[in-house]
Amino acid sequence: CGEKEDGDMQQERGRRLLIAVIPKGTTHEFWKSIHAGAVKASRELGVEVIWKGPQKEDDRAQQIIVVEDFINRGVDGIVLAPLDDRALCRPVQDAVRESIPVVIIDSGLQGEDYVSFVATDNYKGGVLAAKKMEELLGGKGKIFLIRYQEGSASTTKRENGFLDTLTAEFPNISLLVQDQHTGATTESAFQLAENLLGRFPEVDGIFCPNESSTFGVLRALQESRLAGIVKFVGFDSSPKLVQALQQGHIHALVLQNPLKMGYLGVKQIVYHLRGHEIETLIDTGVYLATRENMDDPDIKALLEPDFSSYLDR
Amino acid sequence: MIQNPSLPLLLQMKNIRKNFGATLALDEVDFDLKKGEVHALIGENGAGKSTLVKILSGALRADKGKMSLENVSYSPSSPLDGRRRGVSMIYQELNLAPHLTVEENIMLGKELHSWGFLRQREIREKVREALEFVHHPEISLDIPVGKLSIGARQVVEIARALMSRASVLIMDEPTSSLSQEDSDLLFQIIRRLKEQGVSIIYISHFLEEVQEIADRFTVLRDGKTVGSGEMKNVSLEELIQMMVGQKVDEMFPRIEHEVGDLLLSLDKLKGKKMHAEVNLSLHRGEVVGLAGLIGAGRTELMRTIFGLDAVVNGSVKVASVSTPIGSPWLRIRQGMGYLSEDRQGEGLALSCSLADNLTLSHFNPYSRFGFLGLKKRREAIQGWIQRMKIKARDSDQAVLSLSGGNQQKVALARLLHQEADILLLDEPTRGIDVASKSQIYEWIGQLASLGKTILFVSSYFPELLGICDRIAIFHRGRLVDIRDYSDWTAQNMMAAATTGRVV
Amino acid sequence: MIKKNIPGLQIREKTRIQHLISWLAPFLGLILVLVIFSLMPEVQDRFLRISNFKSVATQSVIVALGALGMTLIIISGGIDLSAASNIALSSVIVAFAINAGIPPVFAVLCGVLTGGFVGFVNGSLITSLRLVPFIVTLGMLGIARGIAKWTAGNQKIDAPLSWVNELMARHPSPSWLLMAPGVWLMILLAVVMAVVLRYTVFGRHVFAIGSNEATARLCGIRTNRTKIIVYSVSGLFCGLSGVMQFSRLTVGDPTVAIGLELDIIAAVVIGGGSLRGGEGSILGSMIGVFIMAFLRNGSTMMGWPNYIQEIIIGAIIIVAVGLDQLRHRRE
Amino acid sequence: MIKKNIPGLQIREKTRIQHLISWLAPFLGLILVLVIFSLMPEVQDRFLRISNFKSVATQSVIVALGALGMTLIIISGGIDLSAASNIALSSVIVAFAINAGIPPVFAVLCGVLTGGFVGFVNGSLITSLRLVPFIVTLGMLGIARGIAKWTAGNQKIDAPLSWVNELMARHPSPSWLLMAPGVWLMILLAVVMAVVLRYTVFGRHVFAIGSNEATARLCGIRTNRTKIIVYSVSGLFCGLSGVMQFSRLTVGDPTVAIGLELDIIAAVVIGGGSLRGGEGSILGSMIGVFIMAFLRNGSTMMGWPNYIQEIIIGAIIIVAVGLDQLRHRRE
Ligand SMILES: Nc1ncnc2c1ncn2[C@@H]1O[C@H](COP(=O)(O)OP(=O)(O)OP(=O)(O)O)[C@@H](O)[C@H]1O
Ligand SMILES: Nc1ncnc2c1ncn2[C@@H]1O[C@H](COP(=O)(O)OP(=O)(O)OP(=O)(O)O)[C@@H](O)[C@H]1O
Ligand SMILES: [Mg+2]
Ligand SMILES: [Mg+2]
Repeated sequence: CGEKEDGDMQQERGRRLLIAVIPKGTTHEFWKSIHAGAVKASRELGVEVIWKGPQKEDDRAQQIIVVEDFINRGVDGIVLAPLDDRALCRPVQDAVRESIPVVIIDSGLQGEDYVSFVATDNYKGGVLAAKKMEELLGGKGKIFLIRYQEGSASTTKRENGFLDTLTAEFPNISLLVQDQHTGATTESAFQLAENLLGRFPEVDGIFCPNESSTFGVLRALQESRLAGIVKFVGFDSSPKLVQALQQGHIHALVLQNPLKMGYLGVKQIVYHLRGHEIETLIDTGVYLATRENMDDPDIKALLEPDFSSYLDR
Repeated sequence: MIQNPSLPLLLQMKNIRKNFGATLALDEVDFDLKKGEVHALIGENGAGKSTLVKILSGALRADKGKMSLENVSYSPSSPLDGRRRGVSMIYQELNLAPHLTVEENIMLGKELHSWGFLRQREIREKVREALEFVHHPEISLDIPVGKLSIGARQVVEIARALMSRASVLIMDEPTSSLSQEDSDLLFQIIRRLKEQGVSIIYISHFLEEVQEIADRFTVLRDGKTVGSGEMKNVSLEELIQMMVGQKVDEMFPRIEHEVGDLLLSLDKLKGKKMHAEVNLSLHRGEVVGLAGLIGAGRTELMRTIFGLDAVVNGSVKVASVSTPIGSPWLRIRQGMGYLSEDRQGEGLALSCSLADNLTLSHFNPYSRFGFLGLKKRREAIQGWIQRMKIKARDSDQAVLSLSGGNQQKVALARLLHQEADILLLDEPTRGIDVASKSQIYEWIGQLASLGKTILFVSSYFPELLGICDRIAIFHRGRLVDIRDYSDWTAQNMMAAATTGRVV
Repeated sequence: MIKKNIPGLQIREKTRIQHLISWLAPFLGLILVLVIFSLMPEVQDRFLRISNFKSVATQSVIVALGALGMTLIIISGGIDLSAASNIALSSVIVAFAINAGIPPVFAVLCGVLTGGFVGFVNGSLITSLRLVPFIVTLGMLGIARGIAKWTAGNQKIDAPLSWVNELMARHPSPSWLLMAPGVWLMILLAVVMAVVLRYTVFGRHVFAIGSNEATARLCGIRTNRTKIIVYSVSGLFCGLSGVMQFSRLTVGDPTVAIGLELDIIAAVVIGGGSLRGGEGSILGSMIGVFIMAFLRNGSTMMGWPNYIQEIIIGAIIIVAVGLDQLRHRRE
Repeated sequence: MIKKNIPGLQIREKTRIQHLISWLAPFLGLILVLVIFSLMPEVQDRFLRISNFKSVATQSVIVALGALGMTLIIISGGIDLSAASNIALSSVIVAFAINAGIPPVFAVLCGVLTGGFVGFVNGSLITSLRLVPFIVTLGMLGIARGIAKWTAGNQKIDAPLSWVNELMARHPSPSWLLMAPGVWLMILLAVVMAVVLRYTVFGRHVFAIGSNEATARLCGIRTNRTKIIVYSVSGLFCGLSGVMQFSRLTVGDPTVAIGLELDIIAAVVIGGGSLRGGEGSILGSMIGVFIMAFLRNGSTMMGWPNYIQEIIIGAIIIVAVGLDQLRHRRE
């Protein structure tokens, strides 16, 4: 079927396609980029996007409610970053039952009710970080693995990737701390790291699995005057993290490509709605940014994605 | 009165001792009660009467001492335990759940039920009977108790106590807010109960009442028993002597005072909750009494004057200045002061200290730029504590832990401390002992002679007749008549209050 | 005829319209919310559909069950900050039990009883140590959440699907049910609790304790026993709520319902419950639950950004309760 | 000598040891926590270091400032659920202002005043609509948080470093300060507030209102005005706390301090504040803040997994307050 027929259909209904994009939260830099990507796609494809996360960040139950509410609103398609690979299955089934197709981004979902999956390989991100850590430490040292929140799937994968690589390949690197969770806010990460550094000032390296924990730990390192001394590998980017990378306070950042993820997510669903064949699995890749390569145009685009033209701020 | 010295002993309390922290409230007190007698327990404020009977009812536990009931040892662990042994009590501080209705309060703890479900119809029937028994069938069963006047609450409380078939019934100042008529009704009930073999412990500061109703008495002073015996063998003076340790010269000392200019005038005043307009003018150096039955609307008038209730109609003029909106803040600045009849609910900040409560309306003497001179204040308070004979550990003691009468004294002292020109006193002598009462009457006279105006609400006619210059009678929210005190007698006051007509 | 005796209590007879108004009055806030969204052109047709009402009902079950117990506690003058943690713990226990091969019926029972047990411990600590409920349940908030995470090994527990997961299905399997079994259970329990509060001795005692605990004790009510029962019953409701949470999520998630205690308490307070005790009603609390649920539902449907939603919900809570207050003052 | 005048009041004099004990008594819970961790072989040397105390002090500033205001509110018989949102809002405003090129001094002022304004609105709504504080501040919790996210565009606001960020530096720049300026400010303000509560007319009025609002009104206290002041002052404290939060994070983060209101309220209640009003003290609240801070600090140092931490912290809160209760009962 062709574009033309599509246009007819739209005219028939008298409105543009309405796509709901449901992230896990709305306040991290990462989701902002996804949002920008989604808006970019919506402009190119001439559809309308509603951007709406669960009201409490990272709350599975609330995300289910959001999906249900959009089913009731009767949107044409849903792009979802599921907070849980299992819990979101039923709402997605419900959507499919009401003929609303779903594209999954960022984290996986069990079952086959979705039409496409666009994501980063989080486990690989963790592996990448572990390898970089080993390189930074020269093969041996004592490190912290600081975890994000209990039950957060994508960060747990990163943590696991990191941990598995470490234990399997680098026996000389020992973990001083590996089951401390920062909780959701920067301040709680900050305090946690401060208290840990108070106990183990001898630490050689730290890995954090997401942006808020990376920033909180960075602040603690700066306050304890250990920034730059302790090898620090973080995840995701934000202006402050980029600045720290430049100053040498952070030694490496594992990056994803959220802009692309958001863009492809919307594009996939629209293509599907318009009757195109689409790929069922797309990996948007993970990258490693260091002080050395941070000015490469590719990396720079990931570190400081320019989405001013898509979003108001 | 019929008396039988050979009545069997029902209850014995021996060497009862009770400490509240550092305060020794009861010190080796003995007390006994015969079957079918009315036993008066009397003593000054803070003597330990309430504490003693609370131990008996199970509300408090003694630190030391033995009790036996019907020759079986008795040590109730809770009020429920006490009630199971047949001891029931009317507490001095009204014990009602304000959100619950009259019916719910009366049946509280003794609800009739089948498998936990209330037998509504029977309950209502019983409650109605109970209210009729205390001659107040007009009290609605479904009104939350918090909305009733204090007098009506006391009636509810009495009705509740009478519901339980007790063998020992304790009444801690049951008539403190009741009118003469209601007190008389209560006495009839007491007599009937006595005939049925119920023993009654009766606490009151109205000694005439006590003499009329009691068979025997026990006097407490400073936590010790100082005397007991047959009521018919003692005179009023002897009783007072025992209680106070000294003689009280005159109950109602009249101090000469002159009536001056007009100070407060109410012009067709009607408040939000009042039922009729009131016209009244008060002059400097005048003591005006307000009499009436329960719910006659005296309290509502006072509240309206003081700005606690909104004015719907008419005006309040202080020194011929009329202010559109009255608020307590404004009234206090106009030199008015108000003593609430509901000392626990409204009159006192119970968890605050005695000193705070006493000075709350008038910090000026001790404050400079908003800072309090605590030392200066403490000294001043000590003066008040002595003058009012408030029995307290020190000025930082929480009012909560004072005896009922002493709390009342604190509330009253606040008004005196405030140095108001117009004193609105709602049942000021409620729960205050004889000696202090006569002291208070004297002060009122003195204040009047200094040119202050006093509006005095009371349900106790003798004190109104004793100290007022003019007395107004209220009936169902309406001011029936106001006359010089010499034109009133207890009889025609009662008639006017009950019928609304002056004879 | 009795009323005539009292001068002060002339009760005006209400006209029929006034009757209707006073009957509708508690629903004022809810009606306001419904009207607001029905007037929004973007969603009006969708918002007022039965299917939407069904999903709001399903979404409300968890908070509503919590609020039933919380109403009891708040009327008795207490508070339960551990409710949300208790829900999470119970949901984890159910998942754990099912995973361990226990038949679903017993797993559900385990979950409910876990909730009840937590409530019982709350009640016992409050009465025996004479601590304020705020502190005990604040402590329990951490303890229950910690145990939940511990049991679940810091992860969610995947459990095989069973009929338990049908309890909260938006499309129930015998389709004549129309709504999820959980919704029916919620309605049933709300009615039961309303009856208990109004027509039983226990209900009266709960009100009496909240209104004036000293009086209740002096009147021979076993306040401690009653309070322990109140907290235990409330715990059972949390347990059941946890079962529903598990049913909905199909996994046992120890991090679920964080901060939900505030929502639950808010629902009760919006519905007229007083944190000073002695006041509150089941109907009111349920209305409170639905006010909040419809607010969330409507704003999500509108696609408002979360911050706008937060602002609007905050404002409407104040307005709804404010209106209710005005009405009360008039009366 | 005055005591002797009162017959019948035999008062036992305290011995010197009893005096010492009763002076130390409020610190019991805190001492307990400190002793527990000092006995742990893994951390005892690190735990008792001055540098560790310094970082705990710095970590506590934010909660402590919030608790100063909250103490006032709780004594007056109210509650402020919007405190944490207010902190977040103020911190965002400071960052926003600095970013907009406003000199840091004025930016800080903006932040503090924003907090004060939110408090003022709370107070005005509570007094004018006669709504319960719980509802008004619950609404404000959402409103302030929403505005914070809005202002920040749902992101952290990066602001250039300035002296503001030195306020909470653990190694303050004139090194003779020893502790972060923020810590000194907190101590100073705590003393000021303690004096205000004890030695001023305003303080007495606040206690009276909390103990019995009707009495306060009857004694000519303008309760509404006083309450508005109470909420405004408390708002100013939240504003200052927000400034400190910004100083610590170096960014304005609208999602910071979520759920912190419970910590703040808990600190006040642990310190003897009563949610029924009329009771509470600054010293107590500060002790409450430090009990919680040392608990967190100690358990993190021990390397306990979070769930164990949560359980232990929960249990110790109950035990600490329980001990305090026992002491009171003995007296
Ligand atoms: N809860 C308490 N805590 C501390 N002291 C108390 C407490 N209750 C009573 N007291 C003290 O015990 C003493 C006796 O009080 P009690 O109430 O028995 O006096 P009373 O004889 O009933 O006086 P009144 O005639 O004023 O009612 C008083 O000094 C009082 O201050
Ligand atoms: N029997 C009753 N049933 C219901 N309400 C009553 C009853 N008696 C009084 N009230 C309430 O009390 C109000 C009048 O009480 P108010 O306190 O002004 O009277 P009072 O003369 O001070 O009598 P009291 O001696 O009871 O204090 C009435 O308007 C009514 O609301
Ligand atoms: Mg007494
Ligand atoms: Mg009266």
